[in-house]
Amino acid sequence: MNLEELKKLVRLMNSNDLVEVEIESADSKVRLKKAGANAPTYAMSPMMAPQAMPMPVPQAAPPAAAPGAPAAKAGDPVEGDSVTFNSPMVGTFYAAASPTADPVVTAGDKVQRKPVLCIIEALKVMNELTADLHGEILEVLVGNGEAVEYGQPLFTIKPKK
Amino acid sequence: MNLEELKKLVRLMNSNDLVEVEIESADSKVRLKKAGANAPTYAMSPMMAPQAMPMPVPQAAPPAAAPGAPAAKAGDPVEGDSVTFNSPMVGTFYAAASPTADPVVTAGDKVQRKPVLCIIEALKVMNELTADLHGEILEVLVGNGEAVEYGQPLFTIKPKK
Amino acid sequence: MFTRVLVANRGEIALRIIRALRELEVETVVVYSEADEEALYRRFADETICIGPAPSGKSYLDIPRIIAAAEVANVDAIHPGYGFLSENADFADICRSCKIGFIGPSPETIAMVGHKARAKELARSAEVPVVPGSEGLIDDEGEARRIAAEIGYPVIIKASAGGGGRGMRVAHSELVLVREMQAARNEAQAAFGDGSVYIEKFIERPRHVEVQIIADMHGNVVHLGERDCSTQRRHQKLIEEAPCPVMNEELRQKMGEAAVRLAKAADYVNAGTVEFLLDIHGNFYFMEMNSRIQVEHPVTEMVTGVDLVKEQIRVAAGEKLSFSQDDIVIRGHSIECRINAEDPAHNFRPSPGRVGLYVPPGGPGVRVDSHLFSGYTIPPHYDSMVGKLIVHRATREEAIETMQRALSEMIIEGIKTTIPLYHRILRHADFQAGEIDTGFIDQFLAS
Amino acid sequence: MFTRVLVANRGEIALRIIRALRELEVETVVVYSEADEEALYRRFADETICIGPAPSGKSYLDIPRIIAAAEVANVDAIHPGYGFLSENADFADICRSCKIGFIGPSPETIAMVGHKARAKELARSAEVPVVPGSEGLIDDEGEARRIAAEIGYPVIIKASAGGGGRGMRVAHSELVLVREMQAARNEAQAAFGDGSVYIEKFIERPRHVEVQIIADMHGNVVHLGERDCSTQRRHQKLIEEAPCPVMNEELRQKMGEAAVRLAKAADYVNAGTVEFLLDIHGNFYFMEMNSRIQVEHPVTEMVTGVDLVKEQIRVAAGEKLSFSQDDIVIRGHSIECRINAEDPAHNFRPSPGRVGLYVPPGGPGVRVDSHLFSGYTIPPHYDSMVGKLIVHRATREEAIETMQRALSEMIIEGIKTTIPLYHRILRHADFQAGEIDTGFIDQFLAS
Repeated sequence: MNLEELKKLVRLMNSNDLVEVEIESADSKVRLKKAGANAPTYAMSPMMAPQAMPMPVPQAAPPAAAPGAPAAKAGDPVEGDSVTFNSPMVGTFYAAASPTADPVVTAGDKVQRKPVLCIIEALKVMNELTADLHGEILEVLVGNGEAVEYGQPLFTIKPKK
Repeated sequence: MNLEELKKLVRLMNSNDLVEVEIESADSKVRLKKAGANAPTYAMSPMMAPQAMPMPVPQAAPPAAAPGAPAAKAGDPVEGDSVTFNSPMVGTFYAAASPTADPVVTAGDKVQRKPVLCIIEALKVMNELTADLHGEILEVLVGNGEAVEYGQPLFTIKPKK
Repeated sequence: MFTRVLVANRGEIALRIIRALRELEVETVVVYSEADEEALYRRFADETICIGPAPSGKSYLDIPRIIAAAEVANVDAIHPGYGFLSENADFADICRSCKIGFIGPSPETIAMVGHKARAKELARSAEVPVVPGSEGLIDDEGEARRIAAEIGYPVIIKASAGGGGRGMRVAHSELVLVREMQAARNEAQAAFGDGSVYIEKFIERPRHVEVQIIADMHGNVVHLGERDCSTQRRHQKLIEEAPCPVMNEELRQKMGEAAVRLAKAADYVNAGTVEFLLDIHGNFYFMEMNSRIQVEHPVTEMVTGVDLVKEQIRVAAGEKLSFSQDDIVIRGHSIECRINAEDPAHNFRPSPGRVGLYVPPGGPGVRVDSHLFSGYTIPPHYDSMVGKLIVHRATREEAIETMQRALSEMIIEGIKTTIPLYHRILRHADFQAGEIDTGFIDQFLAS
Repeated sequence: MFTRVLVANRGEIALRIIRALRELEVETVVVYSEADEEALYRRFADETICIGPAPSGKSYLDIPRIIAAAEVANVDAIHPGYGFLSENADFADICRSCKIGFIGPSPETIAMVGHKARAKELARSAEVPVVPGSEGLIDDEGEARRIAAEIGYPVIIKASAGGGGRGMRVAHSELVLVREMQAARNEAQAAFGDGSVYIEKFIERPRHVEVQIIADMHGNVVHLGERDCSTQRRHQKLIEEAPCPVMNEELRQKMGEAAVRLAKAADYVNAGTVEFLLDIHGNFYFMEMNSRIQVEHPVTEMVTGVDLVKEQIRVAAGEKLSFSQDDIVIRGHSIECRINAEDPAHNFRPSPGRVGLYVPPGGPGVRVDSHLFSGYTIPPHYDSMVGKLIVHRATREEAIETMQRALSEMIIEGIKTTIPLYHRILRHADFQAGEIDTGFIDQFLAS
């Protein structure tokens, strides 16, 4: 790799806020590291680690802190092509319309456009949450009756292509 | 990779705030790391910058901070194959034996084994400093009558092979 | 005492409240927006709840979200801090109807003291001196002329709904009175959707001197001396100190008692501040009352030895004040500099972003209230104040020396701050002599 | 006043002295070893001079190097801090012969109070109570038996040159007296190259209570109350507080006056500390006098409002004390925890190395004296104390609450510290009740 290619690489780092790059091929290997590359890690206290974990792309700030992360609608991409469906409000999560009823959805369900997924109780009001997509429910991430905070992942969903 | 290419690489690092560069190819491997690379750059206060400048040899701490750096004798390697001769004590630097006399050595002088290079006055005592090598004086780094601190580079010398 | 309290604020005041609650051994819940995910003080709370995205309208100012958080967290009281919902009577009222304690005065008191004209009437009724002027609003120009002539020029025209200097105009003669009044009306209409104005005597070279009071639910009201906040830029306080450099014990008594009278007239409970203008002759005039803990409360804490935040939590829980008026003695001199992420060299434009190395000053006489830490990224969505540097020393002179020393060792790499400005102000002869009025900084910056 | 002073020390005390000099507007020169190149406080000095490599024998303890630095920097005084050369009479003498001011007592005073036996004789002559025991050294076993019988068992055998607990043995009966004396002799010989010992009455469950004094060159000597340093591990102080929890005004007067008598007898000038043992009956006995500023001086500063370091610089420059005995009033309660880079879980082994994130606590009642910063590497060559956390509150109870709060928000990533130990100590019923003696911690750790 010559100096010109290196410079291009550095520009790429600068413009994309990358702090470390490593390229290895059959016959060559290049590794670049920015000043303070290790620094931001301490900005993440233990409790932030979860949100900071599953990001395939390196970035300086925890992803959830990125302004305007779409919460109520299809949420943040995670591994593969599935998405998380995040809570749009603080409240209490109910999987079913009533204590006696069955859960609205369970893992494995195929859901159609605008399905009701769950109920969040806030300020004594029951709010039905609908998803703006259709696909397969991979996982229900919250237990019935649990308190949830804003932006907390509730379901992982594999959208239908 | 020759010295010129190395220097270019170092300039690239400086201008882009890089602290670590590693280039490996089939037949060669180059790895450059800045002083305190693992310390966040902000750990370096302005006055430490000089020592923290590009060193082709990887080391964690600024060179002067390396334990037991050989000060009185041949000093730290710098670019190419020359060395710095550092002050073994705090005191006042005199290039000549007396105010009227000529400097003991000047740039360009070839010096033989154990030459006297200068006088450091400390505690009213004149200390003749001799170098444990012979070669060519490339530069005199301190002015006559200046105060010098421990480990401060006084001369750069190109040792005779 | 409360067992669990929710902190409905952010930044340094959220940290300040968490500290008080921890020392009182009360469980702490703090809410935060997505922009404050990184906030270190979340580590010090027993529980943290994300309530919304970065914009405060959808987080710290959103009453339903905060009430919902209080309910899921099952707290028995909310501390609103300053700003945001701290002086929102509706919020205090909703807390009450939800059976959640509000650490502050009653909704009725908040509403009353929050309304300029009503607050002024209240002051008159409590025989607290007010700036001579129109009793209530003015729309008729003839009336304006009559009153202006009566109280004498210069006069100032103020918007009823005003604040931050908007809708304020000074008239130095009858010639310009009507035009300035018109201008004030238009500004007020544009800024607050309310064009109503009133007229007051314009006090020249006044000091901003405010009195800290605190009241419990058992009828006890105590004043804790004054703060001089004359060092302000465009009505935004930069430096506050206690005591006021020109104060004497007799005047302190008079102002303190006036503040207590007003608090009693307003059925005031919890911590509050009565702001006065002090003219060069030692006359003081009521400006307004703030029904919250204030940014500059630390200087009062330093010279009185009273922890105001702990005390306001105790009285909100129904306890009696832990001290009486006689226990309050002013000792030494305290100065606070507000550290803002602004660039004084470029018209104080905000300078958010990532902080590199952060080193707060320390040593004797120094207190730092800040949520900063090395590697923290200051979000662009909120107030630019990122910390407060407070000193407390035996004399004002020594306090200034310590403040200069502390400012010079405070390191905040990566952003611009107001620290360089404070170096210049503290060196200024007028500041060192304590000869400052509310116009000092604006003239200082103009020069 | 001095125009330029050299700080001949490192770490937190170097920073503390620099802070005092800056506030006094005295130019500051600080020396450093290659291991302290990274020290942030170098930024706050007007000039910094590298004097040698890491080992203190070739830097901070090397008199010629420090004098040479003082001469090239052209300073008019040297502040030695504590440790290193601070109690070295030869160094003080060389400073004098080089016409460089030494911020501390005269070489003669340092030598006299530094010699245990001579200091004890001095105390007797000044009618300062001393622990009953042998007047001077003992080598004859018979004499040892006679004295032990006279003062009554248990007795303690101490090395004349001793310190840090080495060369100290307790004998509970005549049976073991000779053996213990022999053991003490051997330890002392090995540790200090001087096997001479003396015998004292062994005080059971004593408190370590020391009195701070300061004297000017004009014959004025003032005591600033006491510090209780009973919380020590193997004679190393961990926690200090002022006032002493069991002190009363009458006893404070008696101890203070005794300390002043001793200082006058020693022609003492500058700041000093007289250490006493206080037994459970309120009897106090002179232990030793320290002729330097002490690590724990801040707790005295907090409760008296006096800046001891500034004051000792002023008196060294020939100024009169800025206060008299009547001006000294003890207000509130102050506690200091020494933050050491040691692992309490592994027998306090040193834990130097690179600090990641460092966040000192702040807010009301909290003072931090530390040279730490995020990204700093603690060199392995020196003392393990990396900072002091000090609190000052209205009562001891509140001070303990604030200290617990402050400890819980102090973040020092990357190394082990004594913070977890302090959490445990402050929760301990005996500590909270103030019922501690010099054996408290060792028993506490054993249990």
